[in-house]
Amino acid sequence: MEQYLILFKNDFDDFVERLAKIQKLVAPVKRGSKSFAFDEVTAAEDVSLNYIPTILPPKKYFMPQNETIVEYEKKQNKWEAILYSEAITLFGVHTCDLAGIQCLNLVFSDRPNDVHYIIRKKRILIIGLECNDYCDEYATCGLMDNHNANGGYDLLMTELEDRFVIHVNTVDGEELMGKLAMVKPADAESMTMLNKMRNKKREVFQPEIDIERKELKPLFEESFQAEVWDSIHEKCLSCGNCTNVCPTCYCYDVEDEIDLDFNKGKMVRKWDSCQSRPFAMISGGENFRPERGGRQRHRYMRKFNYPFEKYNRYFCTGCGRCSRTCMAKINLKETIETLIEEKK
Amino acid sequence: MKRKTVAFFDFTCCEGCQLQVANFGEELLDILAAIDVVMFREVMSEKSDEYDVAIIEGSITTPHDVERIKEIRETATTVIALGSCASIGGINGMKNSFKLEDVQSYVYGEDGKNYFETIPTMAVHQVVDVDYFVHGCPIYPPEFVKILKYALQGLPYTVKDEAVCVECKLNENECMYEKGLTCLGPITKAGCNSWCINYGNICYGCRGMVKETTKNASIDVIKKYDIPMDWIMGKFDMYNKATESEEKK
Amino acid sequence: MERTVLLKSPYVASEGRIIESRFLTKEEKYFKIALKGGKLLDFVPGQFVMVAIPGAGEAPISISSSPSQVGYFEIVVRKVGTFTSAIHMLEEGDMIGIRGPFGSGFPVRMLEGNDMLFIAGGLGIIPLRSLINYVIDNRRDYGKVSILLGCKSPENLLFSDELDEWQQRLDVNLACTVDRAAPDWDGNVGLITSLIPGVTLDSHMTYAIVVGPPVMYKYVLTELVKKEVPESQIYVSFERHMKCGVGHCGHCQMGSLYCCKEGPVFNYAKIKDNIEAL
Amino acid sequence: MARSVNVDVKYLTRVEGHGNIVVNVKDGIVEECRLDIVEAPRFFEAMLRGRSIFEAQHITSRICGICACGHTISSIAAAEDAIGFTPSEQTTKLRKILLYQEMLDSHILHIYLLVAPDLLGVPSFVPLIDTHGNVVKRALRMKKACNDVCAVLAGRHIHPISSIVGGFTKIPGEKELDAMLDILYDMRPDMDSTVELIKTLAPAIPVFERETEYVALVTDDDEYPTLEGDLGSSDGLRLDKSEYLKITNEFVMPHSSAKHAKASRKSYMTGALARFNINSEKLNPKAKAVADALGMKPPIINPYMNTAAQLVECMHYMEESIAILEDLKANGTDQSEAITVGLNERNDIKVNKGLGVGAVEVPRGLLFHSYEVDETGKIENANCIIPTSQNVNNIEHDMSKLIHEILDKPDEEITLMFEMLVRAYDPCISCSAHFLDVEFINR
Ligand SMILES: Cc1cc2nc3c(=O)[nH]c(=O)nc-3n(C[C@H](O)[C@H](O)[C@H](O)COP(=O)(O)OP(=O)(O)OC[C@H]3O[C@@H](n4cnc5c(N)ncnc54)[C@H](O)[C@@H]3O)c2cc1C
Ligand code: SF4
Ligand code: SF4
Ligand code: SF4
Repeated sequence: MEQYLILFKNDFDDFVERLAKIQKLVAPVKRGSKSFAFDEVTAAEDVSLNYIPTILPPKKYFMPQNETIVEYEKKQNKWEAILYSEAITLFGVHTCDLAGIQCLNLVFSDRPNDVHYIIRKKRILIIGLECNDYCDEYATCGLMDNHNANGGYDLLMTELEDRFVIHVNTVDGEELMGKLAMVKPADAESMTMLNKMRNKKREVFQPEIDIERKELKPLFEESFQAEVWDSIHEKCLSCGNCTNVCPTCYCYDVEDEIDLDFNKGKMVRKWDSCQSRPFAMISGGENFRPERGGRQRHRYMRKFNYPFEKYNRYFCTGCGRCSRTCMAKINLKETIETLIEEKK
Repeated sequence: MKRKTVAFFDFTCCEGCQLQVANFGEELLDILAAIDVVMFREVMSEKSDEYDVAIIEGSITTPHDVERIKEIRETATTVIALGSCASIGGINGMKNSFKLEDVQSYVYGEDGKNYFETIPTMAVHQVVDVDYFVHGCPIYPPEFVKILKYALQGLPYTVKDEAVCVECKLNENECMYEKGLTCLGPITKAGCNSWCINYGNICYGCRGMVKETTKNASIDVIKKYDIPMDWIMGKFDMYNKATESEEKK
Repeated sequence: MERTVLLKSPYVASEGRIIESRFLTKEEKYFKIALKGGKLLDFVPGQFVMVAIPGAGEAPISISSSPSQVGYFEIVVRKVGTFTSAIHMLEEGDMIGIRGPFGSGFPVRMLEGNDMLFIAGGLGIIPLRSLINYVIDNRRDYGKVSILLGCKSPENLLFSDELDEWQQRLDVNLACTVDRAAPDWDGNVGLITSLIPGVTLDSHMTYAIVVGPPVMYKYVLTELVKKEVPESQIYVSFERHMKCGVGHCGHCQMGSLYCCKEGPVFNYAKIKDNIEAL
Repeated sequence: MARSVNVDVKYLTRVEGHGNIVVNVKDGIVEECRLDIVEAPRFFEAMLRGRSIFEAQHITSRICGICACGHTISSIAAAEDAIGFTPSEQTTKLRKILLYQEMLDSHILHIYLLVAPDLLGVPSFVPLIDTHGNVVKRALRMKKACNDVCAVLAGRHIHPISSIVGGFTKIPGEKELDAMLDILYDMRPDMDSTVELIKTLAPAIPVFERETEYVALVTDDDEYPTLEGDLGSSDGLRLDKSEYLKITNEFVMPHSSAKHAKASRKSYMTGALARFNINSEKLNPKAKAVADALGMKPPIINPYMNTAAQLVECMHYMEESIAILEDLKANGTDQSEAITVGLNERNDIKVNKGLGVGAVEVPRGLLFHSYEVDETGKIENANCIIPTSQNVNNIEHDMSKLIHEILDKPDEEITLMFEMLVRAYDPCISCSAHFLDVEFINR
């Protein structure tokens, strides 16, 4: 049965403290002068409720940057697939990042499914945090329809004046709220406030680019030869920041790490970037994406074209991280706008 | 596996990279169990003219260095360039931006050049073949151990051709460009785990540049800042002057 | 952090033992491998395995033997880097990890009853050999069999004994060419494309299977189209950078296709419009 | 007895950098007695010209891996003096910790890995792994501890990352302070064992005396001076640091890529023994206790005792680091002081034209850096004078006296005595291969 709860802001400190006692609690915290990151917290004062997308998306908890997947013993010729995981409550996930996690779920459930990912995911409880307004000018969540949550959470909190309304989406979420023993069912007043806020959101969030969402796929499909890739080629530094910060980029490398005794060792999965030069290089020396422009095109295709073919879903959540992080100022919005221009 | 005999040699450098090795703490004993160190002048008096693996620290800056490195190459089956000075010329390469007589007389007076021979700074591979490169000023200990393991197994190892930014992002540092500062992370080879940025400083490019030349794009980015152009160029040259011509190839 | 052993992970390797090994050329080494406990590697020609060596990593390697050989399978590896150097140091009795088989193989059933034209350039013969031997082992199920082989120079020719055997069979046509001639070479000199015009074929009945280095495809495919072989009757097999073998790591992507999963064998008609494929 | 001796030690081992000892005695007459510095010259001062003053620290740290923090701090002191910047109190405290840890680290390395093998009669610490496993492990552990403190504070000991002109790019918070304190508390028992060990080895320290001048920083307060102070000597000299050239009086000797120095006499000594001789009453009480236990009273004129003075200092720097850290912990650190300057793109630091000098005590003695910058912060002239280059001259005078006292000993023993003498100074030869422009002195 659908269930809404309320938490008054006065109780928020207590709420966070209790959450932290149950299991490891992870929430957005301030990092540097203008940036944020998901990190372990124990008290409400550590948490930044008002934050723009974190440097890395929460994917780092689902597929860690460095993840041991196999341990071996050479002399015994023993290979074991290993998972190191822990129970985590992930607090304060924006709606775009909820969508990002949903994309990863699709990929790693694709056969043969990646049990490492799937089991780890099961141990993470997700508490979403609804965005009432834009983070900044880089976001395109309106266009991608991710300013509202479309599932993907156990609990979703919406901040309203003096309180939070909490939507309980799963039994796990319900259980957690039970354990806290401090939230009450939402009253009619709270629900009215929630609806009012959602109505207002409808005005605030509009497609940031003048294109219909369903037109994005054909736009990119036909853009292989577009000139915009050439101008991006000139600007791009190939640093790989855009892919590492993207909530839906999941490419990885697997490295072998043997101990100094040359017997025990492990295979470690590490994030990799299609923007790095050797990414698509093969043994004869051929590089299938030697040009930075081509590599950027590939990145865009993997957001707006290929996954749509495969999963009927765009893999851009509109979080704006790629544009925010790019020191060469390659901007997703501008790229799409230029493509629209070019097509005319 | 038979333990390989290993000798350390230093050329023109600060000896910090050898010291990084000496600084491993008790882990040094694990390393010493895997190899047989026959020469390590900084901490040992033993000497040997026979060794399988020669670990070379420092750049080649005198005619005598050239002779010595050639002899070492002939004896060793494996040569490892340790640290920026050896692997890319490093800090010593800044000298190459000046006329040799000028630096000699500036430091040692007009007669300087008569006492102290010097030639343009070279990385080790610019004189003899090098099998493994351990970049960094100083070397990043985990990377050294990693490469050593490949060397001891007799397997080739290529430093991944990607930028320090990659590691910097994975460590979730706030970007220097976000703070209004310039940083050489985007064009510098990764492998140090973005050491400097993790500690709040910028990347100085000590590991050499990634293969793909994006220096121009990078100058475009940096030009927006209010700093003299020759300082921008100086940034690139601090470590990479000696090997800059290779980058053009 | 809790440590869990995952039995069903796609990353667990089976134990393989090298039961025979030898250098075919200076750069290529051959290995015959048996899985522990006589386990069967259930594969079709064109598939590949991920081979693991502790300390050196993992690499995708084509299965070169025919599935009609039982009790073992064969691979041939060229030394190009870390993993490939490590495997070159291994010998009879050494153990390696094997994952797979992975990828789509050649549609052997569908090919039955048709004429076969095999075209292999360079290392392309390694995976193709699996299918050729399969076809020869089941010779009566197939029509005419022609094999065109090309490589850099005579020293690079792989499986020369086997080539001789094929050559001597009446029911197989074999033609060979090298890019650079040695003085004692009495065969063809020239690119592999130069052999195609000389082949007589019934284009409706013929399935062409092309495997070779990336540069080769464009030219060979043009020649085949000239010979009026229908695009849907041409199969190709590609090499791409691969790390997982199971369609997740992203390295082998060509357009929207994952070479390791949807490939490495592709029907030409289906991928000819994929800009990143050819 | 007229005898001939020919000592020719090529590439003296267990010292930093390349040096050769040449002693040539013919029929009882000393013809040659030299320490040659054969390290390739590196020309740092020349390379600094034209660069931003904000790069000076990063570059000059690379003069020497073993004294990287010392160079860093002296370079920063000179740069800040030149551009007219005054560091905060917190910054000064943090810099002291860095400096103390480097002294400690370097002394430990010297005592255990470089000198102890001589006292135990083995060629290096490697054979000691089997015979004195615990001692070697302790040495490595203590060294690592110092490194770890530097790593927490500044990212690493060799070429520290976060210590820059203007302050620190990262300020230790409570967690980091605790981490450093824990490491140092854990080090205390190891330090006590070290003192015990040296007490047993002390009788093996050669007895040889020669009077000379000792030079170190001096102050009027009661802190053992390292980071700030005037230049003082046992002959009564006292000068402001800006007058450092009057003390160093460098001159070029053709046999060495190091320049030589002399103050009031033919030569002087700087380093742990000099500091002890001049400032011993300012030592931490625990360090004084170590000196007492070794029976050390200033002035000590046996250069071999430099190693003992280093041990006394080890205790001092460890305890003083702990004291500063405890103080920072009690009062909390100000994170807002963290500053990243880069090339001063944001003009965070105001730059004035000027000439600045940094005079800092580092493991081997006084280290001078000096820069002249224009109003944009561009380095116009640079100069660095390294302790070893100040000591080389003194070493040679020691050698000349020593040779006469041991002429009747066998060649191997003479060689060993010389090697031990040079090693006692803990010469940092890679440092000493960079010297100033004579022109610049006289200007
Ligand atoms: C489906 C498939 C079948 C293959 N079959 C064979 C075979 O039968 N025999 C054979 O000798 N080789 C085969 N290869 C190529 C082989 O996988 C590579 O040579 C090997 O991975 C290189 O590993 P390395 O560690 O030696 O090289 P590295 O030291 O890692 O690098 C050397 C070069 O190889 C490239 N490379 C690295 N990893 C891969 C990878 N996973 N896939 C492709 N290129 C890579 C690098 O970009 C670089 O150019 C096949 C490749 C694929 C994709
Ligand atoms: S492509 Fe950019 S905006 Fe879209 S999800 Fe990735 S990082 Fe966010
Ligand atoms: S701080 Fe430097 S290394 Fe890090 S992302 Fe920014 S540019 Fe790259
Ligand atoms: S961050 Fe840059 S300067 Fe620092 S260690 Fe890494 S490559 Fe060198």
